[in-house]
Amino acid sequence: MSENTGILLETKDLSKYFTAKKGLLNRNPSVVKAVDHVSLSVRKGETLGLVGESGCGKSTLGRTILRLIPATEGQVMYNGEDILTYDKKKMWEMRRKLQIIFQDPYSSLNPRMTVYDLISAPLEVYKVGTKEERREMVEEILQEVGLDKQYLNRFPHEFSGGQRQRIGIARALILNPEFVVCDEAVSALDVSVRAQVLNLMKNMQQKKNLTYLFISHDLSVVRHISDRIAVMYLGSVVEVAEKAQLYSNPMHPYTKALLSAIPLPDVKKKRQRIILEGDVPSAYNPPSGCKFHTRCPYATDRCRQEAPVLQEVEKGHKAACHRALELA
Amino acid sequence: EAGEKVVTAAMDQAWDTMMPLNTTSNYTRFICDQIYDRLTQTNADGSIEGRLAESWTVNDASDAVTFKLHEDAVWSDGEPVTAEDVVFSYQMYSDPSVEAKSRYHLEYIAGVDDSGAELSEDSIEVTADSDYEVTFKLKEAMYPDTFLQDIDTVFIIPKHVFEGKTAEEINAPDLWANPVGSGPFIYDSEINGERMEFTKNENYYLGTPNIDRLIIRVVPSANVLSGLMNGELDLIGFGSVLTDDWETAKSQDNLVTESVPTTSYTTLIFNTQKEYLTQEVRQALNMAINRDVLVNGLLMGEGTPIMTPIAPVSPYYNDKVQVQYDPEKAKEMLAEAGFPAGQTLKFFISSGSSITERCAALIVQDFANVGVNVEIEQMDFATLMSRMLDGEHDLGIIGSGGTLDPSESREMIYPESSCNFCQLQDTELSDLIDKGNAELTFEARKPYFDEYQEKVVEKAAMGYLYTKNLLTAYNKSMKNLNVADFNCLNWSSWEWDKE
Amino acid sequence: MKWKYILKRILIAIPTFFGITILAYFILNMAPGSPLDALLADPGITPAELERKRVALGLDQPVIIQYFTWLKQLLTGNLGFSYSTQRPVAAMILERLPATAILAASSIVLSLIVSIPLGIFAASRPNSGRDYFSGGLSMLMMATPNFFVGLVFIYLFAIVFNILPSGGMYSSSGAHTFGDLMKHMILPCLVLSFQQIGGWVRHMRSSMLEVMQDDYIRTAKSKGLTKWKVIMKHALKNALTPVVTVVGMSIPSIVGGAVVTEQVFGWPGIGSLMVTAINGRDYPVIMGITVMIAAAVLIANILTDVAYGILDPRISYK
Amino acid sequence: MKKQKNENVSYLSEVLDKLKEHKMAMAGLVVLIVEILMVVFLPMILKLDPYTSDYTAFSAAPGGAHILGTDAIGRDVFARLMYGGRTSLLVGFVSTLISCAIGVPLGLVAGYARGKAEAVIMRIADIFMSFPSIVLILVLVAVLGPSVWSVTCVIGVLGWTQFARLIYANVLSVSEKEYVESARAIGTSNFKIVTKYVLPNSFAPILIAITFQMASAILSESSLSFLGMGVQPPGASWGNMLYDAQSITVLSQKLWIWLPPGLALLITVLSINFLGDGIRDALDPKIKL
Amino acid sequence: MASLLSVENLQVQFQTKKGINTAVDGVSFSVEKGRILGIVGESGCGKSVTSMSILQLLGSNARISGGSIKLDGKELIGLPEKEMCRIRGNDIAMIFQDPMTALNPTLTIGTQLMEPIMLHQNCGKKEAWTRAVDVLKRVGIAAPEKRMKEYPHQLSGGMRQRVMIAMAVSCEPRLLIADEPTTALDVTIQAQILELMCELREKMGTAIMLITHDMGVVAETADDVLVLYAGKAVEYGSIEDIFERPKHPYTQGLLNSIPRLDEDVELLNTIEGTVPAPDAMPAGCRFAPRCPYGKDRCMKEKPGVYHAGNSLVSCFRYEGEKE
Ligand SMILES: Nc1ncnc2c1ncn2[C@@H]1O[C@H](COP(=O)(O)OP(=O)(O)OP(=O)(O)O)[C@@H](O)[C@H]1O
Ligand SMILES: Nc1ncnc2c1ncn2[C@@H]1O[C@H](COP(=O)(O)OP(=O)(O)OP(=O)(O)O)[C@@H](O)[C@H]1O
Ligand SMILES: [Mg+2]
Ligand SMILES: [Mg+2]
Repeated sequence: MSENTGILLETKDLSKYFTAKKGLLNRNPSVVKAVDHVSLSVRKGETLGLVGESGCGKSTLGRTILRLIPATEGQVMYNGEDILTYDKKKMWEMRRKLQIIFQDPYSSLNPRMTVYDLISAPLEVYKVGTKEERREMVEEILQEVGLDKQYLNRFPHEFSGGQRQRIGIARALILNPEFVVCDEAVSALDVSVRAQVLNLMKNMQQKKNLTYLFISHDLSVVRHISDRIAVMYLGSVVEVAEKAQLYSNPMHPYTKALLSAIPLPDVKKKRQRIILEGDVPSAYNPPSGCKFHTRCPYATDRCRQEAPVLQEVEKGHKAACHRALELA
Repeated sequence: EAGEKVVTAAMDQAWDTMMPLNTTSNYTRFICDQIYDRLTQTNADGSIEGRLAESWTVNDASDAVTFKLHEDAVWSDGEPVTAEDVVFSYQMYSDPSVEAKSRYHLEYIAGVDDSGAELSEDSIEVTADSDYEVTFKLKEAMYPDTFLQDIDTVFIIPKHVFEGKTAEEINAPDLWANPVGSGPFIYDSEINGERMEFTKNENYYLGTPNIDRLIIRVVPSANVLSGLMNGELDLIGFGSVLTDDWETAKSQDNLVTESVPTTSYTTLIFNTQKEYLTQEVRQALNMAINRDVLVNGLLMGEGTPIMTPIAPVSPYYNDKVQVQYDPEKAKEMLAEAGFPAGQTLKFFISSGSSITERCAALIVQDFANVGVNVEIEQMDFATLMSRMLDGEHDLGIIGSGGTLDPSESREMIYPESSCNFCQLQDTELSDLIDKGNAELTFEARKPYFDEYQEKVVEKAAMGYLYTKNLLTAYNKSMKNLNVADFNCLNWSSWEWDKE
Repeated sequence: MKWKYILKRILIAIPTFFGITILAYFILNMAPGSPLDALLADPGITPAELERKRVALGLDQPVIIQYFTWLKQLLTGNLGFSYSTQRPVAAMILERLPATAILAASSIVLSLIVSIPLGIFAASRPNSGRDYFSGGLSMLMMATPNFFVGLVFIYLFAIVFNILPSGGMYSSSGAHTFGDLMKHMILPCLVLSFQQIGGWVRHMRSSMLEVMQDDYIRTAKSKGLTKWKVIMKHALKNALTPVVTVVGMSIPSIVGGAVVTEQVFGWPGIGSLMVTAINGRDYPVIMGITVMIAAAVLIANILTDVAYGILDPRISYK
Repeated sequence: MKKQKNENVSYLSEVLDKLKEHKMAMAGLVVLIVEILMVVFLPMILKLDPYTSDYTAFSAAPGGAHILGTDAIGRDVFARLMYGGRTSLLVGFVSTLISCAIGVPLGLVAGYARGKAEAVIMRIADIFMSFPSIVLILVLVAVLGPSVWSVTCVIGVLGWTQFARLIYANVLSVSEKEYVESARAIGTSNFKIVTKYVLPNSFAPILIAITFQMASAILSESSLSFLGMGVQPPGASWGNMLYDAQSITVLSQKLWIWLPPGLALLITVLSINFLGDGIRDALDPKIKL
Repeated sequence: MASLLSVENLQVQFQTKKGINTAVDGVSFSVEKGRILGIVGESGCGKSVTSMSILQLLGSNARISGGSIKLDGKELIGLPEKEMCRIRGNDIAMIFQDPMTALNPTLTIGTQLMEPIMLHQNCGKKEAWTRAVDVLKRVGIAAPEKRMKEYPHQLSGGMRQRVMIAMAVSCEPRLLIADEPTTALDVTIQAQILELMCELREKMGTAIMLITHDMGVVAETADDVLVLYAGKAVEYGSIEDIFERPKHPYTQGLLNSIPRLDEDVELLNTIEGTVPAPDAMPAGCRFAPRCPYGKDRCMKEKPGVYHAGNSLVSCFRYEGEKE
């Protein structure tokens, strides 16, 4: 394996299928291809944004990468090694480097644990330091995420959403991980608080040299925080590009529609919107060929039959569309 | 059908079957007694009277009895009842392939084994002398009353209905479901577990019943008095008013109450095989029981303390046997006998009867007074018997219906018996009974039984406690009831009347 | 879709059913008494006779063999013969079944008729007088033992007021009319319903309160429906779904309650047969009843699921 | 910021605070505590004797030497009431404990481990639940022989299903929660996840179930006594004291024999139920402070 | 000319165990015929309470403790329940945030849709059916007859929200209150729904009260905007005024803290602190603890409402002409 320049994590044809067992009578179980042959790479120190509509498989991808759920097939290369092949022990050690920040600041913290317990739990799992040292570390990180240490003995329900999210961040970062999946980490927050948390995350990234996989359905937030952005639709990545490229020159019709659908907090700029017809198809019963063809204004017969692959359209800009070049 | 005379009799438990001899339940026997007939019936005073048999003679050797049947007896389908029916009934009952749990009632008849089963096909020696005469040959000369009392629950069934049926068909309940009988009443309908209804047999040879319809209902004993009080029930057919309710029953204007002394007795069982329950210890414990308190406390005085299984109503009662109660002496005797201090006695009682529970509680207290610890263990009846037969107990309480014939108690005191709960290994007591039974007249028998009663007290294999009166009540409108005989499975229901 | 679903439920119920028979059979055989012990009640019975019976009843075989013999019979639709009456167990049960069925069914109906409106009534104004009234009432009903209520009712209604019979199924005089039966059933039915009413009122109330918090209730209100219309048309059906489950799960305890109630009122149903059979160690009858109750409960469970499906269209869809 | 005042408010103490405001629940708790104190200490202090008959006073009305009168064979009703309370409360407590001890681990395993364990455990629970428990109890008590302990054990053992199901359902939903996943993400062991994350968060509803199970166990014991399978004589329980009220005479004229145990039973079960209600309300997140 | 709906000094209180909490305190605004009023504010600022109090759908622990709500000059507060029922769904209709839960899962779409029609239009089942099908068509649902017989769970989220809208407009209400109608939806679906609402307004002339926390949504659809903070109206003005010339420090902060699609910033502007809890409201201006311009006076005194340009602002910085 060659050390690809600066690539920290790479998924190769990673898939995760959920089978809903239908029981005794129904022999052929229905399958949701929540993540379908996704190949992505994340460079060290960058933030890869992952956007897409609800149910397109963003969270599943994040969890599969971290081995919180088993992958169906594919590889997750971390520093050139496939962590999906690690045994239990090795994976346990690996987890120190891989962390996740969850969406819901209300359900991601155990309501029966104090702030101190919550933040020090990872330290205890990995038996880091003495009791005093741990306390020091907790107090330090608490300060870093902007919480007062007087809160150490309180319970999560005594905090506001933004504060809770700070606790979640502290918990994820206390082991000094290298790679952090942020699964809709700011979606549940109020606008005014969201900005605080986003700033905090950016600061921490710089300070600790973190690599983020930033999952969100909010394109403006993703744009703000990411270096590169991947767009998902029904389990597949349809477009990956540098931030600037993607926003100024989207290649995939879905990305185009998505971008134009975002309401802007600006009264002067009136844009021509592309309004997609219909709903996102059911994941249990995805369309043949290009999964987007049912809503795509440019769909051709080829799109209906043949699934496009993600390929480089211009430098550093990949798209999965038969007509990408043609429409650009 | 207005103006019908309907009588409702209550029983506190349900009958189990409609096959007359395949039961051990007296409730079933009452049912059968309405539908079928038996040769004789026994009254409360010990006298035996004919039913289907108009009369009977015992031969001089006292080993054969000849019955003369009522010639106007007819089956409910119109066929006459003849000696052939009697012979057929006994032959059928003695056939071991026919289910008959109470077959042992045939045991005295020649040609059957001890369990009452025939030795070979129709070997039972019951023969028809004529259309209306039938002779029973007995195994040996015996006191005829014993035999007559024993067969008084053997019901005669119609030969023309059962003849030619296989044992399998006979064992199935279908054949018995719509019975053809010769009894005072004719089966009408049944709600299983709740009631059976009968209509009168117009042709009953002892006289057409006075009432038109007889209903036997199963009523939990706690509800019997309620039913009597509000007129749903006319009489208690079998069972008793709860002791607790006796005063209330007596004070009801619409009820007649009678407290009838009976042969039934309750006894404390000692496990004679336990080394610490020696004869002296048993005597001492027997003496520690305050039977007067038992009778007054449990039975509200409606009973009699006893020391033997033979109740004062029995002609064999030995009035020289005194009720003993002397805790001081008992204490001394215990000390003398070296009863181990700290030995706790296991006392088995059956569940489901508050009288038994209270009785046990009082006995525990009596024993505690003489320094003996007792621990009660309660179980259902089937378990109780099985565990006592295995000898797991120290003490136990058993009740028995008793009979006028004193040999009834023999079943509990001889080694091979299936009811030898006191685990007796010697035959001293049963030998006395056997000797008495071998005599052919009352006068000759009596001395043996007198001695038996004295020996019972001395041996103290059991501590007989009390006989309890039958507390019965019936509606004032009922006439011609002889409730005293009810306890002998004997209603004479065709004589009943209702105003 | 629906039939497939029901079929599936039935298939799932089958192993449960056999589990119940195994459990029952082996527990029974652990009992120290044997069916023969009941015969000992008659002092005349001889050991030879006992031995003959033992062989005749197959009690000399090991328990496992006995179980499979029994199971084989069961699969041919034969529940065996009662040890004590020699009658086919199926016939005995069938004879008693209507009495228990009508009692249990009317008790369920009564409980529903009382508890659903009472629950709604209480929930319609939480923490008001009416809420405390129905809450207190249901608590009281739950806190009194069945048998005791039965005794008190008999005393009050059969003796003090003398308006209802103290027990049994029919009066002595006259034909066995339906009205007569109803009259005899009032007390047992009432007593049997006590526990259910108590529990169900509370379930209905909390389920109703929960549903009233749901968004679609607000939608219904915003359409201009009046409060009672909202309750009856929108809330009730949704509130009933969890209650249906509770009702379904109460079946075993209703049957259990029937054992006691039947004892108290001399009601000739399965319950009193069961007690007689347990006391007489009449295994085939006990097993027969167990099997029957288990089947009834499993069927009731399936019916519950179906009712659930009817009330909640989301279920049948899946 | 949000709550400057109370420093160490734990979830539990918040629940307790809410519970304290529930008047009926508090009344229930107080009654229960008083009751427990009474049945534990009064017999010792007053040297009560529930077994000895007073031969001079069978079924005596209250007054004189016997404040609550005597029963049919002259035993002091008050003494039996106290001893009976010990039995009834003991049966309630211990059997519930047994149910919990069996049901909670099984439910936990079924809910967390899923797979085969889940199938087996839940099927067995189904089997137990499709069985009228009173019938099972009757047979089992016949097997074990009736005694306080066998009654307690049987009621306890048969009560496991509802705890198992409750825990199971809760564990299923708690396991879906992000904080469980978050624990897994930091490498926490399964055992620790179950004991520190899943169990504490699934346990609340168990508290409610405990109270209701306790009430129903006390009632079950009394029904068993009615069927003659309860506590051994001469031992007393409220159930077997009530059993004496079977005759209409006692029912209508000897109130002192059945009214005290009847009331005691009623009040106890009511108190427990009210307490359960209070706990339910206190735990209900919808009912906010 | 009187506005269609005018709310004045609305005050709503909740009775909680911790005491009385004033969730909405002195909010005034009006909605003109055929216009869209956007109400924005962060979670918990009283948007839903305000809208629910107009229809008086608040729970039993809530009380409208002051102010007036007039529909066409007719006072709604204190109206008997019966008359309120006649207004709900007929004159004023409402759409809720989550179409998953706002439809009754146990009733068919048809039943739920026909309900308000039969109730307010005095027509029979048959007619209600045809009308319901019509409305469904109007909101862009294909095969409406088939959908009428289906249950909510058989529809996708976007379709459900269309059904909600159909239900709301079925009686051609004069005012439509939409409480976060697109928050639960995906952006592409959100675009569809917003488009639909604008279309309906055009066709039917319905006035709309659009409640949202998404500044983008308001900017694209509303004519006027009311900004709420912690139960108080902080700024009220036309869409241009609010977005081009925000006056209140909160509005300014809010607009600045949103990441933008058109410009890159390293760090976002933030409003420090958090929204105060209902039981710990500051004594003076409720925004004072977070306000960059906060003064002692702000902490102690409640600001009034002042004209500033064409907008109304509640901040001492604009204390010129008192309203
Ligand atoms: N445990 C599971 N079992 C079955 N299906 C699942 C499971 N988890 C997710 N799915 C399905 O996989 C698909 C992708 O889900 P996922 O949660 O990854 O989407 P998402 O992009 O994160 O959506 P959202 O924005 O709503 O969080 C969905 O269709 C979902 O229904
Ligand atoms: N039923 C209630 N009981 C007590 N307080 C309530 C109740 N409903 C709302 N509140 C309070 O009223 C305030 C305003 O709530 P409201 O629901 O109007 O907020 P919102 O602006 O709609 O927020 P969101 O964006 O989260 O919907 C909140 O602080 C809340 O605490
Ligand atoms: Mg997600
Ligand atoms: Mg809201």
